[in-house]
Amino acid sequence: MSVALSAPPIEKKNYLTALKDAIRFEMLRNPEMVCIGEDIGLLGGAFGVTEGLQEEFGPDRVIDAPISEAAIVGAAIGMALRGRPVMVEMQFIDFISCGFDQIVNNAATMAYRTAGKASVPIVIRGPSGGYGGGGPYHSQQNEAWFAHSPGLKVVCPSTPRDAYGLMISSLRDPNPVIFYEVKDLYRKREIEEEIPDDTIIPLGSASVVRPGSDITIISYGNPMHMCIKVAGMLADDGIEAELIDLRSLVPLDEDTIYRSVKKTGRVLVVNEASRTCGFAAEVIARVNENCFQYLDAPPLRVTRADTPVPWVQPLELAVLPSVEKVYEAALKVARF
Amino acid sequence: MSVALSAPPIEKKNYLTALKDAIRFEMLRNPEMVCIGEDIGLLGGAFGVTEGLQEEFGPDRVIDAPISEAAIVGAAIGMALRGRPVMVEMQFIDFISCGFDQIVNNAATMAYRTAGKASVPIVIRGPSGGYGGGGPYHSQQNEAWFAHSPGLKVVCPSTPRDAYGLMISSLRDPNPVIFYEVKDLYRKREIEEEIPDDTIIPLGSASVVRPGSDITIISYGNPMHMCIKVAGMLADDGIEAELIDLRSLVPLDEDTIYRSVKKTGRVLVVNEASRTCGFAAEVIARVNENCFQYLDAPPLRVTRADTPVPWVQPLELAVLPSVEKVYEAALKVARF
Amino acid sequence: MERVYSDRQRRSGVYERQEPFRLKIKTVSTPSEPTEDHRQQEVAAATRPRDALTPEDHLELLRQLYLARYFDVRLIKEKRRGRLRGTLYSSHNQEAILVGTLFGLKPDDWISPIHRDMPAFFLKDIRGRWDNPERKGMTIEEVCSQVWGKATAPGRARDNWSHIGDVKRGIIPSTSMLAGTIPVACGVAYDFKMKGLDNVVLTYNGEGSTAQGVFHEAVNLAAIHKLAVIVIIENNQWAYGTPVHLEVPTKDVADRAKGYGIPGLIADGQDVLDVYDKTMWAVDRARKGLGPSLIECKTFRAYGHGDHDDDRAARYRPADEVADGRSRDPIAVFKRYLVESKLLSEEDAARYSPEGKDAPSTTDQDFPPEVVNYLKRGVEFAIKAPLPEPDEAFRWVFAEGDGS
Amino acid sequence: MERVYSDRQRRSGVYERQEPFRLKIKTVSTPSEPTEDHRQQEVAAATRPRDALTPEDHLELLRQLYLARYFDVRLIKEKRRGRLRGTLYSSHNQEAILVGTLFGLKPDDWISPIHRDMPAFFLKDIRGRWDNPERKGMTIEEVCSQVWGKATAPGRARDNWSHIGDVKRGIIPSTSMLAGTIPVACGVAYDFKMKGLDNVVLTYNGEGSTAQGVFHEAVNLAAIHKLAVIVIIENNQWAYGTPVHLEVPTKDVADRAKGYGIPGLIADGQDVLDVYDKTMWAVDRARKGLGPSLIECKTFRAYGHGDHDDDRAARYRPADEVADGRSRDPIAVFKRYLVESKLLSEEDAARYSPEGKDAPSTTDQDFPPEVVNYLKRGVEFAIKAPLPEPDEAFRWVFAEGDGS
Ligand SMILES: Cc1ncc(C[n+]2csc(CCOP(=O)(O)OP(=O)(O)O)c2C)c(N)n1
Ligand SMILES: Cc1ncc(C[n+]2csc(CCOP(=O)(O)OP(=O)(O)O)c2C)c(N)n1
Ligand SMILES: [Mg+2]
Ligand SMILES: [Mg+2]
Repeated sequence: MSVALSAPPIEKKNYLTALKDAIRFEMLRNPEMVCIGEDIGLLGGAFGVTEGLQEEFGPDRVIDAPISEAAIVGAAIGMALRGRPVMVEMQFIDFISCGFDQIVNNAATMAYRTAGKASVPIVIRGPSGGYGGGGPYHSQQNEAWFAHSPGLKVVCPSTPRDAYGLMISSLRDPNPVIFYEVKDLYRKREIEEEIPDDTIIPLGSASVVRPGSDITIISYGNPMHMCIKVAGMLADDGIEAELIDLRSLVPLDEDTIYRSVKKTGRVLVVNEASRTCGFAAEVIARVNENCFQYLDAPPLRVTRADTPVPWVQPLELAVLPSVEKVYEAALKVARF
Repeated sequence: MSVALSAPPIEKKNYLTALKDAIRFEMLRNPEMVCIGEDIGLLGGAFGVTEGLQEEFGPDRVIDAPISEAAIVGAAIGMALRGRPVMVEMQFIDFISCGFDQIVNNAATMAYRTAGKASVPIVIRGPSGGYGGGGPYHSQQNEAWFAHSPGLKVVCPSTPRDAYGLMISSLRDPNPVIFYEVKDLYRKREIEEEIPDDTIIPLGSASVVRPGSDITIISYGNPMHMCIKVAGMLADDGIEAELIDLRSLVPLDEDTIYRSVKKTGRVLVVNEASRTCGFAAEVIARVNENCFQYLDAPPLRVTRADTPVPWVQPLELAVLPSVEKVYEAALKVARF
Repeated sequence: MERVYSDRQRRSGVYERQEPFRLKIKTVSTPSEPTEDHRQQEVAAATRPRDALTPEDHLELLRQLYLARYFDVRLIKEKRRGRLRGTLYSSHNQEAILVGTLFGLKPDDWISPIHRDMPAFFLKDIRGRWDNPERKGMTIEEVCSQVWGKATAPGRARDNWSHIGDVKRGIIPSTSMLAGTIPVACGVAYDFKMKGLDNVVLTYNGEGSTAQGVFHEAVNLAAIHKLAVIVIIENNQWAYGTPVHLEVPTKDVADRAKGYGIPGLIADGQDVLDVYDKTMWAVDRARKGLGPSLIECKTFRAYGHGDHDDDRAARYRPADEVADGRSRDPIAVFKRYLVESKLLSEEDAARYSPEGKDAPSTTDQDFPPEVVNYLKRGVEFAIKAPLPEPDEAFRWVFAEGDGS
Repeated sequence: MERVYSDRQRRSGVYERQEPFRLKIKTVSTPSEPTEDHRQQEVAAATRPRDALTPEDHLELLRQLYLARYFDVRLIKEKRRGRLRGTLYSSHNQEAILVGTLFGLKPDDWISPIHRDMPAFFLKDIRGRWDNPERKGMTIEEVCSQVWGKATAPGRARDNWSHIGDVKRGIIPSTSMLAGTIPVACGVAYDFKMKGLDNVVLTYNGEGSTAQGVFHEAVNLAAIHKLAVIVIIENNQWAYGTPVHLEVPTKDVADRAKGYGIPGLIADGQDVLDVYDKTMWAVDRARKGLGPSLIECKTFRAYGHGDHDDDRAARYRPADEVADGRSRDPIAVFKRYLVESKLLSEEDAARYSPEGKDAPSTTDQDFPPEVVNYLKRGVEFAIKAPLPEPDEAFRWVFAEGDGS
């Protein structure tokens, strides 16, 4: 009873609310900040990430843009050149392809072309990933395009707290950040958590989700949660997996990766993007360059197959990573 | 003297002429084929690859398109749906970013979306690569974006003969092919060679340019020629390098790679694209998955740094692969 | 400045500067009450295309309106009962655009519908031959299979809703990316031109999609080469949660045409015959090789953007605007016309009346039996049809066979 | 249909449907001989902006034309002597567009020039203060450093030719991708609007670049939000090897404006005062918050697309077209005007005469000493300046400092 009388506990937030609150926190903190995107104002965003922002900050700072991804990114660059941080929403990250040139050739290279005299503090964020029956154009996880484009930072959180803390850091970063939100996690109850308003997670810091000595499992985004389940299954087999959530791909927290691999000698990389030239390949290449002598087994990867993401469930699940596929691959690495 | 009276030898062709002749050969062979691009007709192309084609085949089959990369690719898809093979020229491959969505989301997925009932036989080709002082927008080697996009084939020849034979195969392929031409090699005299008109090189076949037993050096495009020089330097050091020219990245000739690596136990991958998520990482990941037990040294890569390609020579050469960088890395792998 | 040509230019015909087409038709703001300009256009087109329609044609038009509406309400009900996966983008209140634009096409003409146009897939080439297996449109079984996500769908359910097509029957398979099929239509029309065919391609897009860069690139290309592409714009006043004036700076979307020197017509999207007239005027012009036209069909989105948006749409759109926008049901408008022109008796007109009714409150009795049975066949087929096998997911990333 | 608003809409001003701007200015085909419409426009703008220019202003305009021309011929010579790396895109015969559009701007207005506009970088805010270190334009030393590829260039020679900028002095750093800076200009102008500033942004593009999708997206966005963006189109009749009528379907590029309901003006690109009048009319309108305008400046490309193209251009462009296109040298046109209006004596007019001469055949004697010396200073500085250090290549991939 007396407990009930003490300060009320901070209520738990889901992944979507965490993002919304982080954006709102920055909009309040920095009156220069602007949000622009399709249907983000009057509607509040297709998924509601910007719900209420236009009513609170007005239509000038929360812009309902025409269906023009290239102009939206370009305009954000212009506002950024005038010193404004800009949050750009892609209704689905899949549509980023329509603003591609402005991102990889204009925003990404601004600092480089001007020898650091200009920079583009914009965050391009949007719902990404499969498992929802979205089909080829509402399920993409195309972060490798941007990880391969120098000058862009790339982020993908797997928990509400990380989503909040990384969004704060991204919105304060002077560089363009491509922010991948896992829409499948937007409203997942199981992962809701308390998030202090002052939570900040610097870009380039991975988190060790679970310590272990036998195998290092590296992942980010939605598959991270499969890896957690798999770690439990492996423990039952007497295999202690160390789980690393990269959280940001560019910059990459190499120390955390190498420290772990040098300890376990075994690596499995799991991500949702299609396989060829995906980020899993990059992690494996760097592990080879830095930890080769420590490897007791071939670093393997579990990824989406090299196909688009098909619509109907039996097909979609066939090409995407699953607990079974991750478990099987982990055993292969651990028992090699 | 009498020799002079015998049949005249086939004259040697440079890389650019080989491409021109292959395109012309297919235009003659297949009256349905069409070419479209900016300034490819009246001008004959910025580099002259289509020189004379419009005069020979007329403005309907060799189309001077407006500066609209997205519409150019989209129109090519439409013609392809009507059964026409289409050659699309990007004036510089760098500008492919402006037609990106039509390529990765429309052309690439057509066969998949229609369960094989439709396909898009188009070849999107253009001059790529650095070493010419082209700066950030006239020096790109961005093939990894497309290797990461399921449904596209990706090709990059390093010799006139390969350029000819791969162009023939690409123009006959029912799938969209992104064809990277090394503009730095267009007119290189040293590599001119005789090319029989019936030369065909299937996609997905790598070539072993030099057999060797001590280290496998895998490359494609312009750096291939550095690797050849380096192989000579290594031979002087008593190191026999096996050189593999991938020629096509998708599909990839894995057998040739693995057979060699299992023999040498040492791998160096060299390419011109920026490092992170470049194709070199993919090769290293696959080598790990398939030849781990055979590796005596960490597979390393020499790539462009993760920067745009700067303009002035001292800067440009600083970020691009060089004979020195390749030699140094090769020694590291060989002497590991 | 008078232009002179080099031999090289002269040899290649295209370099002769073509005198730009002079826009003869002015556009009008409210198609419901035709203005002076509006009639001018109809005069311009010697006789109105509708004048050539037989009484039976008129009844067929009505039948097709019933079919499109029935398809929509049936799917809305199925979805609300949780029987369908995926989002449903209702074409409710916009059916006259689909029926009116498709009615006069030849079997070998091409179309490219978007999410809002699901009925277009079976309405293509259905005129007078609903059950003819030879017709160049999708069967009701195929379309229902797509909606239910079965292996019998045209793309074996690899993408959802309207992302299907069929090159054999002249339907461009589209992606989600808005306006992305207009350049593809240009390529198809370019092939027609090279082959000397007089076929046309109709592309469908919402008003919001005209803000896309590729819309401009494609219409510009079509205008330059006078391609037989008819750009149908379904202006239903809303692009998801964004009103038209935040997508288009001019009062009429048809004004976009002026930037390309092509005809920009406005049709009353609630009046199937006005849509038919404007479309056939543009189609006829395109068949003659005179190039593309843009037709703005003014209409109103009855429900949310997709069924997931129904509740929110009720909040971001004022009730009176919605009531106003739905006040001229295309079935009612056409029935009134048929009765007034003595093509339908008051009694027959009253027999089937789904018009003005909200989807859930309509029953099978509101539709002619031939319409109900036609769809029932499709639905039953789809429900019985199998799901694709998981292994299929790995096939057809590349076309099979080497094509040479 | 009359529009009603939800509280939510009413609260946020932007949803009030803005009555679209009605185009008052008709466009004309040949600016060389002004037509009725053309004069109408000038009348429309109560008094002509040029009327406010002083005699000294006129001589300054001439001086700037000399400077732009001298810069061009000097570079052409340097390039032919093999002293420069990279491609040179000559602005020869198009100088009146740069001088005329920039002359009336305020220091804090922004611009975004393209490859054809190299002189714009030093002409910005040069009026009457060529040597003022405070001016909001690049110094001749900086621009020459860029041409020579030295560490003293604005971007330390990381990209070539016109791919430079300076946010402190209102010059958008541009990429190679044509029309790609127009949306950036929209963002800059949007910031002006939010801050209540009356500054404008001038974007420069060739006629061919208006075929790019992003051109449409950006102009559409500017028109919707009435942003102070002036879209200058330098119609020099050719886009590399492609004639204008294969890029633009209408007779005048200015017609593109009609698709957005914004003014589409045509200026005689050879007449610096006509360019000035049309620009200031549009700038004044934009400063008042009335939104963007498009100005087509009709001109002709004197040489090849780039210097590498000179020989081929001579083949793909008929000689008489070139002769015709170069027949009205902007320096000659303006001199004639100055003499006729007694602002310059016949004698002074004759003193420096580069007009009509081909770059190689001009000498320093064809230009006023202050012009020759101004550029000489820049060239000497650039030649002496150091190359950037190789290690720099790895810096600034990301902005340094965390910005928070
Ligand atoms: C390039 C692109 N951007 C965004 C979207 C997401 N989206 C799907 S439909 C839609 C609104 C379309 O409005 P409109 O064109 O008017 O067609 P309507 O739905 O009103 O029929 C949006 C923004 C998309 N499909 N493609
Ligand atoms: C998106 C894009 N596509 C192609 C090019 C290659 N390119 C550079 S300049 C040019 C011609 C431009 O013509 P125009 O816009 O008329 O300008 P001008 O050179 O005539 O001044 C082309 C095709 C480019 N820079 N960007
Ligand atoms: Mg709409
Ligand atoms: Mg031009």
